[in-house]
Amino acid sequence: MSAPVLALDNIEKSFGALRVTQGVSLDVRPGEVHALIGPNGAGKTTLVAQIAGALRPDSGRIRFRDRDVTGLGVAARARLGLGRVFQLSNVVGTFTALENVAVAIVAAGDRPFGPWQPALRDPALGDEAAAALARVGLADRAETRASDLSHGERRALELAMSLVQDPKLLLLDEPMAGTGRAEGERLTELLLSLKGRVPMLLVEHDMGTVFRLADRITVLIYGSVAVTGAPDAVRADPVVRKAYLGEEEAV
Amino acid sequence: MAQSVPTPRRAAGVRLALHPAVVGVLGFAAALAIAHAGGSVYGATLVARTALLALAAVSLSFLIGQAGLVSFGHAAPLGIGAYVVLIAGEYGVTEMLVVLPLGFAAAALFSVATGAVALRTRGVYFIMITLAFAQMIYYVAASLSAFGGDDGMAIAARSTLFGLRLLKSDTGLAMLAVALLGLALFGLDRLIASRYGLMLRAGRANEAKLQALGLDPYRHRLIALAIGGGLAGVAGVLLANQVEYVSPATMNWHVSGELIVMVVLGGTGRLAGAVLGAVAVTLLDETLGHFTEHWKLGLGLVIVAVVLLRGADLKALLRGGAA
Amino acid sequence: MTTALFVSQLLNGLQLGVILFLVAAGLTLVFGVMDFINLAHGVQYMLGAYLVAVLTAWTGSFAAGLLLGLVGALVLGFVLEVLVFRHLTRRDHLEQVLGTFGVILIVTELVRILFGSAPLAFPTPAVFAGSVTLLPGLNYPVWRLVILVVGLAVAVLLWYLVNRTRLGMLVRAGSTHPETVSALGVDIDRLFLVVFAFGAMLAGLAGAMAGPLVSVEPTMGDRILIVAFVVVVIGGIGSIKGAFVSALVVGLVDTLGRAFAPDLLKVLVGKSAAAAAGPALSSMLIYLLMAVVLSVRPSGLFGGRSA
Amino acid sequence: MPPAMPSVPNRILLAAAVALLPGATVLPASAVADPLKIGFVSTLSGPSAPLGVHMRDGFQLAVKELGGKLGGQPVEVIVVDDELKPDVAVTKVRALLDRDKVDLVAGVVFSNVMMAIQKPVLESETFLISGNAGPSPLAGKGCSPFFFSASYQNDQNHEVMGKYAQDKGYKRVVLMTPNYQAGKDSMAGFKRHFKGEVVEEIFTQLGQLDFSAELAKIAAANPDALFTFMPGGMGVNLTKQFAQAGLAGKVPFLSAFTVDETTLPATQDAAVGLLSGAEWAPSIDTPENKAFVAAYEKEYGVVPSLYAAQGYDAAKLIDGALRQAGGKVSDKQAFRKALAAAPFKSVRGTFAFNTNGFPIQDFYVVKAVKRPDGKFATAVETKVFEKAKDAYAGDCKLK
Repeated sequence: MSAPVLALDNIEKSFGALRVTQGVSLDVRPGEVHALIGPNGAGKTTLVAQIAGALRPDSGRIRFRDRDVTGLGVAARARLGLGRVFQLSNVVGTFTALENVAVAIVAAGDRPFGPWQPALRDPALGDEAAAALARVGLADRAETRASDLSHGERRALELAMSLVQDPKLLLLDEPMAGTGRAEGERLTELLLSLKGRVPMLLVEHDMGTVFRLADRITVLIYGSVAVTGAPDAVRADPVVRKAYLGEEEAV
Repeated sequence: MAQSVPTPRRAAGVRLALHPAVVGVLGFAAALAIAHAGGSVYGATLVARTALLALAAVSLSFLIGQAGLVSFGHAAPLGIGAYVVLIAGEYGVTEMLVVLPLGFAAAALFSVATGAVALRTRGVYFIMITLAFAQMIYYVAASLSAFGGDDGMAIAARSTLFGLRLLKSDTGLAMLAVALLGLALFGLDRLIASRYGLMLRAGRANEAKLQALGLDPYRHRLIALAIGGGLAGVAGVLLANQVEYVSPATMNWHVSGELIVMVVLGGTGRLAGAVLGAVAVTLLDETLGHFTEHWKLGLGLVIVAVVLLRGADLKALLRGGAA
Repeated sequence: MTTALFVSQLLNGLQLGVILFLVAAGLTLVFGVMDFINLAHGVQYMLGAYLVAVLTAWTGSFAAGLLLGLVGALVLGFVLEVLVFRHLTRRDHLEQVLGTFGVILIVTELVRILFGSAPLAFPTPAVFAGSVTLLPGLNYPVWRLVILVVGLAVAVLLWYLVNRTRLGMLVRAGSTHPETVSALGVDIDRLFLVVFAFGAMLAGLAGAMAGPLVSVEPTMGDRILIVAFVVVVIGGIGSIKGAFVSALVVGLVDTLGRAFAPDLLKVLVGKSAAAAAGPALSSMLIYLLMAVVLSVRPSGLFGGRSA
Repeated sequence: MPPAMPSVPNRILLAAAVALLPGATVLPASAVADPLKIGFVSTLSGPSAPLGVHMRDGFQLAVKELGGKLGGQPVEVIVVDDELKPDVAVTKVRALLDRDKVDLVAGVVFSNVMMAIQKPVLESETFLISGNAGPSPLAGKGCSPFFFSASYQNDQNHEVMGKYAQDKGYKRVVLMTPNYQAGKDSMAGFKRHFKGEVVEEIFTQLGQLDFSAELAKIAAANPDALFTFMPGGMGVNLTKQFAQAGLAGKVPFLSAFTVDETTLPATQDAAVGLLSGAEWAPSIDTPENKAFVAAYEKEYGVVPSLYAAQGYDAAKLIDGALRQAGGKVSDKQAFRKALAAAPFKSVRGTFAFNTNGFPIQDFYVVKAVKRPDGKFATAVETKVFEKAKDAYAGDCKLK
């Protein structure tokens, strides 16, 4: 088996006396979907921030594509191929869907200072952006302002923005949050279509989606890893059942 | 602004004719022509002054509205441009074709040097650190006793253009100012729509996302500061020529504040808004100032009214009225 | 002799610092709680000085004038908040800057129409006139000591209010987690009204304290406003502690800079160069300080949130 | 052309005169009936506004007393606020010259504004009558036949205090001025006649609020006297803090443009006894001055300052010159000759023009006093210079 795309090694992070991340180690292998679950307050958001580069761990190392990226910032990690879909949809609201995708293409290294001409009138850029929108089913929404898109559409747009960057890993932070049933279903289909091509680290509350998509699941409780394993093994794990799934079912 | 590909394109001619740069230039040119026909020298003075203030406001609007960099120190590059005219003049350099690029370069250099530090901060902190740098250069200028110190100094003569004294009359100066304003509007508009502009605007609207997409807009912003500061320097070169006097008062924070007022009054979304703001403020000064010593009361009332009305949800008001 | 000079300069710096603190405290609270930039805060400082000056002359007693003046400043704070500021709180920072700039123009001009441009008389209250001997060779004006005491008392009071009361807890929470405060079911508009009016009163108190020292005229708030912003930003927006520390630092740096920088320069670079550069340097010292602080700590000394 | 008689309705006479001129028909008819226009430039906003208000009020008082006419001519005074910003002033003055077509420009409190506007005004060969500012270039090399000062040359009031300190036998003096050109000129002016030791030259920030650091330094230096130049609000700040620091009565306070009737209403008792150099004071005992002071107090409710007196004199000077020149300024040679003769009774008493257009006049040390009616004013302490000329007239090539 080839080396993992992403590997966390013994990550520690504290805010004052509160240890929010305690010795977390996990990895994402090429082609797999690795889900990260855990009850509220388990420290998922903090961990995602550390993986993305927005927060720096107190100790431990993060390797991405065989490079130690522990000291790199968000932009540098993104340039290495870490694509991110935010928990709260994060697109440029005042831009059209097409412009958003164009931003992603240019940011990924398509001559960010570009020639002296309107960016979107450059067919090379415009056509690529339009194609990316078509791939996520937003072809007819290209001219709509992102703030006017529905929740699910914005997620799809965000995904399109990640995909044009040819990501080596997708960091999906609760993609299903706030989407309706039909939209969620469409999004899951979309992710399933990507499965095997792009490795993903999926942080998600919706257990249905997690068990449909994930190859492996890591359960985070109180900032540390309770268990990592295949979906069936995790489902059967008594610790998880008690601490997490039980609670989830109760809700 | 950036119109996207699949929209049906308007005929290039129509688009060009409706371009704010063209409209602006034509508007100023018409004003100038009317003033000229009416034999009003002061009309030309007013057009020159309004156009150069509009240029300064447009350069600030580019920073605020497009790059998201609210500079409270824009009087500094403006004043630097003015001082370039004075200092170059003292060394015998009075050719506009030399002074103008020099003014641009000096102001851009200042903006980049201070911007490199200022860009470490965000929001209100950025506003205040730009003010701090502007205050410092203000005190530096006030201590240049060879150039009039706090009082400032008259420039030896207005700049020449192509070695000719084309700018001696305010009409000539006004034409140059209007032409430069048009060029700036046109050039900045192109820039905003370019890939660079796209990144700049994305960084203003959502920096976190841009970072996550792999682009740190620091360099883009630094370049924006150079361009915005440089254009303010050009406006300063024109200002020194219009007034024929250069003093540190140009760099006072009041001037920075007035430029912000022009930009915000006209709306930050479009560069042309800054032109409207500059025209509005100059005209208010011109008309109210003639009626009453307390004209600033009127200006204040207009400003507060504009801000409050713009904030009111007009649709809701109309609905409420209909119900 | 030199010690006396140094001690008196220290006191001068601290006294300037507490005046700045009184102005900056309201500014930073309003900034912090509502994310609201109020350029018109300097106007409230000016109004405080005018109210107390006029009411002191009218009642013939400084104590009565001060009390009534502070109530007046509070009321004016309420009025301005209801008329203008409350409509600006959820707006873009730039709209706030523009709107409050308009308020400066209006209020300044109204004061000029009512009282004229000429400075108003604001004599030192007779009880506090003159100076006392603190050390051999060190006579110090009583009024400046009064300012020092009042400023420190207000600082203690504010510390208590912010750290030990429910209102203070809300203010603190509001400055870092505004959504939490609304979630607690607190009427954030009313909280803002209270904080705003209180800040206006503190600015008014600062104006009244400064009145016997400076020229009481319509534009007196302009200059203090910029310095107060410097204080707020160095201290970190929303932090009372930051405002206090940075006000004292700015007061000391400004005063000691003016007192000793020219002499220090003379030693370092020679007399003629010092004569040229000294005054310019001491004028820009606080701005230099701000630039250095912000380049090292982009959110000020005690700033948690970059606004 | 017949000289305009004050008793004859001028408009008709002027209309007749103009109609007789060749080419007069091309003039718009309205220009004939237009009153004489005077652009009055003053600082009316910001912390220095009180100076400008006094100067303007003095000028307008004179116009009012003369029935809205100067030299028998109906006048329109267009007052503009220069905001103490040279670029604003230039633009507004261009408007006065080009749009309003003023016949004369008068006023100007501050020298930087004067230096900025003198160029467009004088280049258009329009007469400029200073109501206050008297920068040295205009008195010396840059003098102009179209410039006249109804005030003083900037250095002179400082020279007065230098001479006074010298006469008093002061040995050690501290000088303190704001850090700008006028401040440096002030020190130079003081030192022109003072030969003792200058212990320290303190430069403060322009618009400084707090003088505690400087006052502590002065107290420590313990000089024979302090000389200072703190115009406007700075003067109020300094005077109040000087008294509080307990220095009043210990260190003689010699000043220029610091203690005057624009600041005394604010400083009141704190200023009493402080000295200042001036060419005028309300106490000068001439009939013209008594009438002026009384009328000014009646009209505006405050004691006039030297700025008010200069404004008043400027109007009287224009009035007198217009009378001599036949009610018009268009014959520039004649009007210049009339102005140079200073055909008016100054509230200062003696007043004549030097070749450079600056006055030859007496200078006094004045002292702030509380008058019996409770108002504060300055009063002549001693005369220092008699019929003094400024130091730059020699550089002026005008005859």
